[in-house]
Amino acid sequence: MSAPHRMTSGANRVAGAGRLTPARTARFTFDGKQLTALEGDTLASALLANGIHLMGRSFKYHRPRGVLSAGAEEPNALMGVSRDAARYQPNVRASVQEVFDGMRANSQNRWPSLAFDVGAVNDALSPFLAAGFYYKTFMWPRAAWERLYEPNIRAAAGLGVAPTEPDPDRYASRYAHCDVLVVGGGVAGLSAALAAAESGVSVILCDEQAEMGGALHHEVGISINGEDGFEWAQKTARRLAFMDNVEVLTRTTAFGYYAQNFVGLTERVTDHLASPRSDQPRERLWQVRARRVILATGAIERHMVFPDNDRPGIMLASAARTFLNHYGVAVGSKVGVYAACDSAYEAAFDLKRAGIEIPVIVDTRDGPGEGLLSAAADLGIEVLTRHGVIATGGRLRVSSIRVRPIGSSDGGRKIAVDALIMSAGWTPAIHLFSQSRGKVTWDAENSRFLPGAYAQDCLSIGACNGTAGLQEIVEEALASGELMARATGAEDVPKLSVAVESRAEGRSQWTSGMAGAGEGAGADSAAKAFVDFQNDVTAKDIRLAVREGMHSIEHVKRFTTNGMATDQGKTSNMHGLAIAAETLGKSIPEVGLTTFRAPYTPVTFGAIVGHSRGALFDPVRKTALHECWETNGAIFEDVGQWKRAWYFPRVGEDMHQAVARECRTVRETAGLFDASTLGKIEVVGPDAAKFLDLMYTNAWSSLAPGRSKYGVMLREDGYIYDDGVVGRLAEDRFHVTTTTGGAPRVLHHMEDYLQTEFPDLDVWLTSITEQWAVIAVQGPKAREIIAPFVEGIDMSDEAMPHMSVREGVICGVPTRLFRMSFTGERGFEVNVPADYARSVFEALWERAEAMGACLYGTETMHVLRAEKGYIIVGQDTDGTVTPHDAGLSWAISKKKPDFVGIAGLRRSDLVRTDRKQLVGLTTKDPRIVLDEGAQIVADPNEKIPMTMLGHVTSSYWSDNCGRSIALAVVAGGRERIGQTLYVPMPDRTIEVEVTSTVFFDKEGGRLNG
Amino acid sequence: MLLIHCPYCAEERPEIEFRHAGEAHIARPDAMADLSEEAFQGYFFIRDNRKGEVFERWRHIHGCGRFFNAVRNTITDKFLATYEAGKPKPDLDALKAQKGTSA
Amino acid sequence: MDSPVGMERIHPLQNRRGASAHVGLTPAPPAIRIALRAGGDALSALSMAIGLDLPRAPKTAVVNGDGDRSVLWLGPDEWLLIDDGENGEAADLLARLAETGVLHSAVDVSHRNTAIMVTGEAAASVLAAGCPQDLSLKAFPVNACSRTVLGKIEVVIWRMADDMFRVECWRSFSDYAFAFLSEAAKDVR
Amino acid sequence: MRKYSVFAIAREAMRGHNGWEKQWSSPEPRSSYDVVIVGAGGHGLGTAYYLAREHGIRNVAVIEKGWLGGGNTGRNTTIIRSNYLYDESAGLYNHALNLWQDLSQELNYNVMYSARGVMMLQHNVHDVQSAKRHVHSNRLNGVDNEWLEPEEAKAFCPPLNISQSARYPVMGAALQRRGGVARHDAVAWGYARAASDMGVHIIQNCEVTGIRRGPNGEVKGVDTARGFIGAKKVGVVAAGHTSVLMDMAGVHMPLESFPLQALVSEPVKPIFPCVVMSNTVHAYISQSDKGELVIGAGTDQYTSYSQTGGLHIIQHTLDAICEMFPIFTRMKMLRSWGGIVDVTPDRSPILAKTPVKGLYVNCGWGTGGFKATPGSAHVFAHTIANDAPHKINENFTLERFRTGRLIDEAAAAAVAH
Repeated sequence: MSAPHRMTSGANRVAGAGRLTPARTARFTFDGKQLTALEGDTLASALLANGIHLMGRSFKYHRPRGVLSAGAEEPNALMGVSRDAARYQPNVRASVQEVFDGMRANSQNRWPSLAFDVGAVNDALSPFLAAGFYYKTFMWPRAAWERLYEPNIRAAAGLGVAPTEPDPDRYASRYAHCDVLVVGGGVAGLSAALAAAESGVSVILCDEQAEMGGALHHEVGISINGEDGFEWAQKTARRLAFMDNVEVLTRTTAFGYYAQNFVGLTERVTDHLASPRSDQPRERLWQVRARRVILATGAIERHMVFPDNDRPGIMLASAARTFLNHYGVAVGSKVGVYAACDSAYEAAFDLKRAGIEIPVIVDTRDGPGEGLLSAAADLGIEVLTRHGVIATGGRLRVSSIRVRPIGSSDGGRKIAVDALIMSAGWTPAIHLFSQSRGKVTWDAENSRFLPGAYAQDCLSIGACNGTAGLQEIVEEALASGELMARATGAEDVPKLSVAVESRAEGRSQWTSGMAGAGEGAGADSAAKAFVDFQNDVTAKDIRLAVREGMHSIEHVKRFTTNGMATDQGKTSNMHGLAIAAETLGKSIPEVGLTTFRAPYTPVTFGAIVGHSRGALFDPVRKTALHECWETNGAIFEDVGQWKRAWYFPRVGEDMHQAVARECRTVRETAGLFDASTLGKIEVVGPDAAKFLDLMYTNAWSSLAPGRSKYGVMLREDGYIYDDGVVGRLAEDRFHVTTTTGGAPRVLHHMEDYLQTEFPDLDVWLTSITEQWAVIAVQGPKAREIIAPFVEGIDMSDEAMPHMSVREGVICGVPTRLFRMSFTGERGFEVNVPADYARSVFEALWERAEAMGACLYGTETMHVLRAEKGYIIVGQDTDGTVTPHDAGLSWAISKKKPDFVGIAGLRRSDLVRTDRKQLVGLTTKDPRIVLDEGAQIVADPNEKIPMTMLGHVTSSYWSDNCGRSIALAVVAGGRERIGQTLYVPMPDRTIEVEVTSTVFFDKEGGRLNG
Repeated sequence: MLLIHCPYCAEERPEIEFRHAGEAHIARPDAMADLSEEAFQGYFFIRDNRKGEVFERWRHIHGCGRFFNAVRNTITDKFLATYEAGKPKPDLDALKAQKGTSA
Repeated sequence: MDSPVGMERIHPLQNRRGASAHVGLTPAPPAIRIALRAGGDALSALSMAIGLDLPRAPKTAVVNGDGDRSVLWLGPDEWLLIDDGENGEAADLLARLAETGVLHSAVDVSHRNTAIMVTGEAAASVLAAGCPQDLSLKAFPVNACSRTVLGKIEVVIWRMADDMFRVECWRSFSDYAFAFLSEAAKDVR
Repeated sequence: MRKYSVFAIAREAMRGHNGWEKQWSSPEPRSSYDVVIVGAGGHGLGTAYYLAREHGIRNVAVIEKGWLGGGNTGRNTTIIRSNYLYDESAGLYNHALNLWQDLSQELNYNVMYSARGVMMLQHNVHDVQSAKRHVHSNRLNGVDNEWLEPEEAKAFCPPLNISQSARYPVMGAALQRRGGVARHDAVAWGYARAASDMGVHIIQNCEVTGIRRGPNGEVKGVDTARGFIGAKKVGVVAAGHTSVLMDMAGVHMPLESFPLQALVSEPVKPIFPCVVMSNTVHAYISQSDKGELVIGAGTDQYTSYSQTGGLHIIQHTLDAICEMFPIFTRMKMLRSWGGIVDVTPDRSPILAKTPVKGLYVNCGWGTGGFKATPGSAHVFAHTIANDAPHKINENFTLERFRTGRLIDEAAAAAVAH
């Protein structure tokens, strides 16, 4: 940190003004230039202190721009701000960003430099670039749009540059609940929060600025309970922060008001710090559910719309006042004032008192409020009432204004200035109220929209509610705090009183003003009078839109882009609306108000994403055996959220070779496979079989305990929904398995029927997917491998035939042992409690490996089951396949009066004989492995579009068959067995023969072999 | 995120604990096997999709696991009532009147 | 709890520890867990069998006098029984429940779930990073319990003391749960 | 109608743009029309345009509750593609894509159709199988769609994260080069201007409150906020509000209306050259000519007409965007909004006659109607003019929900096994 020297923080600091500490400085750069700020400065105040007004270029015409505001509504002074290369943030509002030591700021949307920008040629071309011009041209020649016009438009558009490095910062997230949420920490918000908090209810108070105080940042001369207003605000904030029932959040913007008082806040935690702690998140998202909300969001000052109103040095009066009274910075030495509202006078008076020359106050009105003219006279300020500013001079900073009486046509009088401050009045910040779906009303007297009918449990208070006068605001705020506290259950609500005195009391600051174009920017004017600064929308653009038939304000907005810049029209919307209304000859409410949508100010994606990045983006589910597979060299595949062992390459093997070896080994000896991810549901109760009869096409009541069966589950519309083996453990207890991906939805589906369609059945469902880890042991030696470890189960073919289930003990731990096979080999599925899985696996594998068995993954499982024609739901079927299509008609019980899907299955389209049916395909050349998803045709010479009969659903090299094999769905497929069909590929056409779906061990002898 | 009163948990809970489950009070026909195509279409596909108060099903899937019914206004998204599955449709006019006075 | 001879019970979060100045994250020891389902008629008999009154009020857990067995209300006909396993195995409990002869479903889910103890003054606010329920003492007092959401997974949260929560989740989600809570624990203000 | 051209702009630039005409007129409604279209979105205005232009039916009114183009036309993320699986869908969307290519010239209105390519990412083995099924089917249907390996995908879209350590690594992508985006407002405005020029009446701020039927059940006209308007034929093209309108004619629809959200970032210089979609992680993104990243979020789970949705839906979407494009966490959401999408049970549209004589319906586009605008409008005009469907839309009937002959693209994509 540099040595404290007053002048280093800028030549335009005003001695004795502002609230920053001169000794505490911070160094930063702007476009490479080293500058010094005071701690607490915003980028804007620091630049102004250093005499820099030129801060940016506009979007379309690249006009030079200075800072307009001292707050979140800033349209002009947008910069790229970085801490380091990876922590670069484009489009930062200089009026909001606090300076920290080491900060680098750069101007945007200019080349080669801010002062000399080639893009400014657009300004000269602006007559050709009127609103919506691009809809009318760039159409010839057709190809030029994509090759020439669009790339150039795109390159010219945009503001800052997107970050190009991954973001090293963290973002945090927090759900919060409170009785009362108060948005805005000005006098109103603080008073309301205090009143609510003192009654003991839980309160969250948030404000977007670094310190509470709201308008007290610029308003001076206010005393609250006998002390300086801003001091009172800080003390009150501290008092609230000490209370256990209150959370006080600064630098926290309420950006979205959602259903049922759900409000999103973003807290900027480190963007103002020179060296954040490593554990600090950059931002924190608060998702607040409040029983009541108090909106104290204040009002936003509007600029005046007049010719060339956009030169650097022209800014809102309240901004100039903030820069002076809070930051101690003079925005000029000779500051003109242009007003349609009384509050500009107070700004002028403050500046004048600080020793800044005020050459003139130009007021469009016949006169300002009571006392202001005499106060101006006392300070020696000339006031021109019923006058307008009709031109400004200066290139990179305003140097003069030209004023003339309203309605006159003379050239007016030129007055030299180095800054111009303006106020057209105040727009209540009803954004959040409107987001809450409240209905706004039109206050014709003051040309403003105010909160009308509420749609949620909230209240607007203070300036955002149109309330004028500090004492009135305070009373309203206290009353609202009390009301909301009572509404949320507080009984003992103390009466608070806050006494306010204002130097400007009695002067109506928040009312009056004008919306729309001013003198010199009327309908006949060709001047550029900016309505939306950032998007370069002028008064005449709005009129042009109306002339072209854009009569809805939404059309005007979209045609001109008014209000669609990064400030979302905070300063421009009312002007745009007023000009459109005037042009249409309608009243403002007849033309309508554009909808306010979240966010109030832009929110980083990071803040919204919060913790859900990297490893926390989506849970990775691993089976209890995962480390065993990892140790043995598995390559994994993603199946839903699960990681499943895909194949186990040995040194030098590629996937193909590994799978071929695994496939051979399983059929020759045996293999171990992790089947843990299959869903499992324990179905318990006297009506369990009856329930399963309804849920599956098969009949379960006749299944004996100890036996199992393959089941097919349909949706009501008759299509296959899931499948799996179901074992009956006891009369009243079934162990149901589902597909891996189907586990959650099958349970949901079953619960749905159980709870709402068949609630009289006595049966309960419990997910046991993760209770049991499943080691499948498949192959001729399967029984030999596991038998020595098993206690209490007779595993002979006679005692335990194919499709049996037994409960017993393996390796000393409980097991549910299934004899079943998805390979066509003798097989077992060993279910063990998951925490024991690794130990059991290690015991089994030690023996199996010695016997020549292998580990195999999902790929080998796929090949082996395809060799047997066993389907995989989701691969060989999709949501359009019936059991008949899939060759599973045998699984549909003919005797049952009802099951889910029985009606859907009988509809006319589902019983067509030419539906796509599952068949086998063999390529004429056995070496060719078909592409899964490849389409099948009868006539390979047909012109495009070709008639496609179906597609290949599964296709593999089968080492066991010594050839490629495939499953496919083919229209009328079963009738076509033996026919030759064709698979047209980009480079060739492959001849295939339609076959049965079973390629290996057609008799099925190996199941018991 | 909506706030939904679960009639079984007797509490309002955040929407992400729940799963919407479509229109309520569509009874599964008794004689499913004999259902005509038209009747099946009506049962399975045709939906009220009303603008205004709808009867709908929710499941407190990440809570108590129960299915229940709700009356919600699809213009405001406000709930007028929630009630246990299997209970009859509440009287809409009475509900609206009751909400009207308490709001 | 004893393991069968030679068989190591390997907890999914074995050896995981996480802590910050304000919060501790510790995997809970292995336990017996029974998913218990029953209608109102069966409750007294089942309560008798397990020596604990099955809570009928939503969001409520009860603990026995020794503190080694507890039952959590999860739904109107659903409870989660957690036993520290010092006095027997899951099978014993299942058998005792079966002996009642009343209509119910009891399923061993001891290995399906695992748990993380979240302790310390910031425990509730760490959970609030991902749990949308109100976890204030007023809304979620000691022995309140609820199935709910934590980040992107389902959990059961049980407040065992002012500053102590037990977070139960399915074993394959426990990596996520632990990582999430560790990340959230960094953000204690 | 005065032709738009660079010369017209130059002329107007010289005289302060005072010579531009209204793009469309706002006439008083007549007492009756040959055809009344309910809903002035792109599909409805386009239908009127093609009725006038291709079928000589110019005594047409398009009646709109709000402002034209203010529904889903003006609220979507403007993605255009036609690489659908089934013959029916591929036929319909490719018909649209062919019309998109010349639409600016045909309408003399720059709709900024930009064939910058739509890339659909695939993240697991199952995805890859499904995508390749599309690629093969599209090829035999004459629809361009090609398979890209991860490195090729990265080359096509440099910000893409193809790290194999990503939670869901990119295993490849299906790319339709002719896919892209267009300027949504311009589509509505261009059709409105061209239709208005041929005599079509566009009547805004006029809510339809009833559909009247004659003694034989045939349609007679519509009751509106501005009185009864007679019509020989009525076409309902009202997206999310279709159920409500069809109810007025006693036709109950297989539709549900859900809120669908989208968002844009602050504008930045060009960084994102194409459209990227991922069904596995649920996200789609492109960059507008203005520089905003345009991001589609999902639908809320419940039906609603509120045009708003929950923050958690947007969170879910941005989670996925930042996973695929980690450089975007510092980008800022500038604006989010919601629309109402009407969804059929098979996620395919209904473009058909109805059981009521003279009443036609065009609905059920779900989240993907914008891309179909010209094709949908073109065949719907044909259906109304001839009281019979065009070959392209003959299967997009209401009857399919009775017979079971669905066009279920979503089901065909299946789910992970």
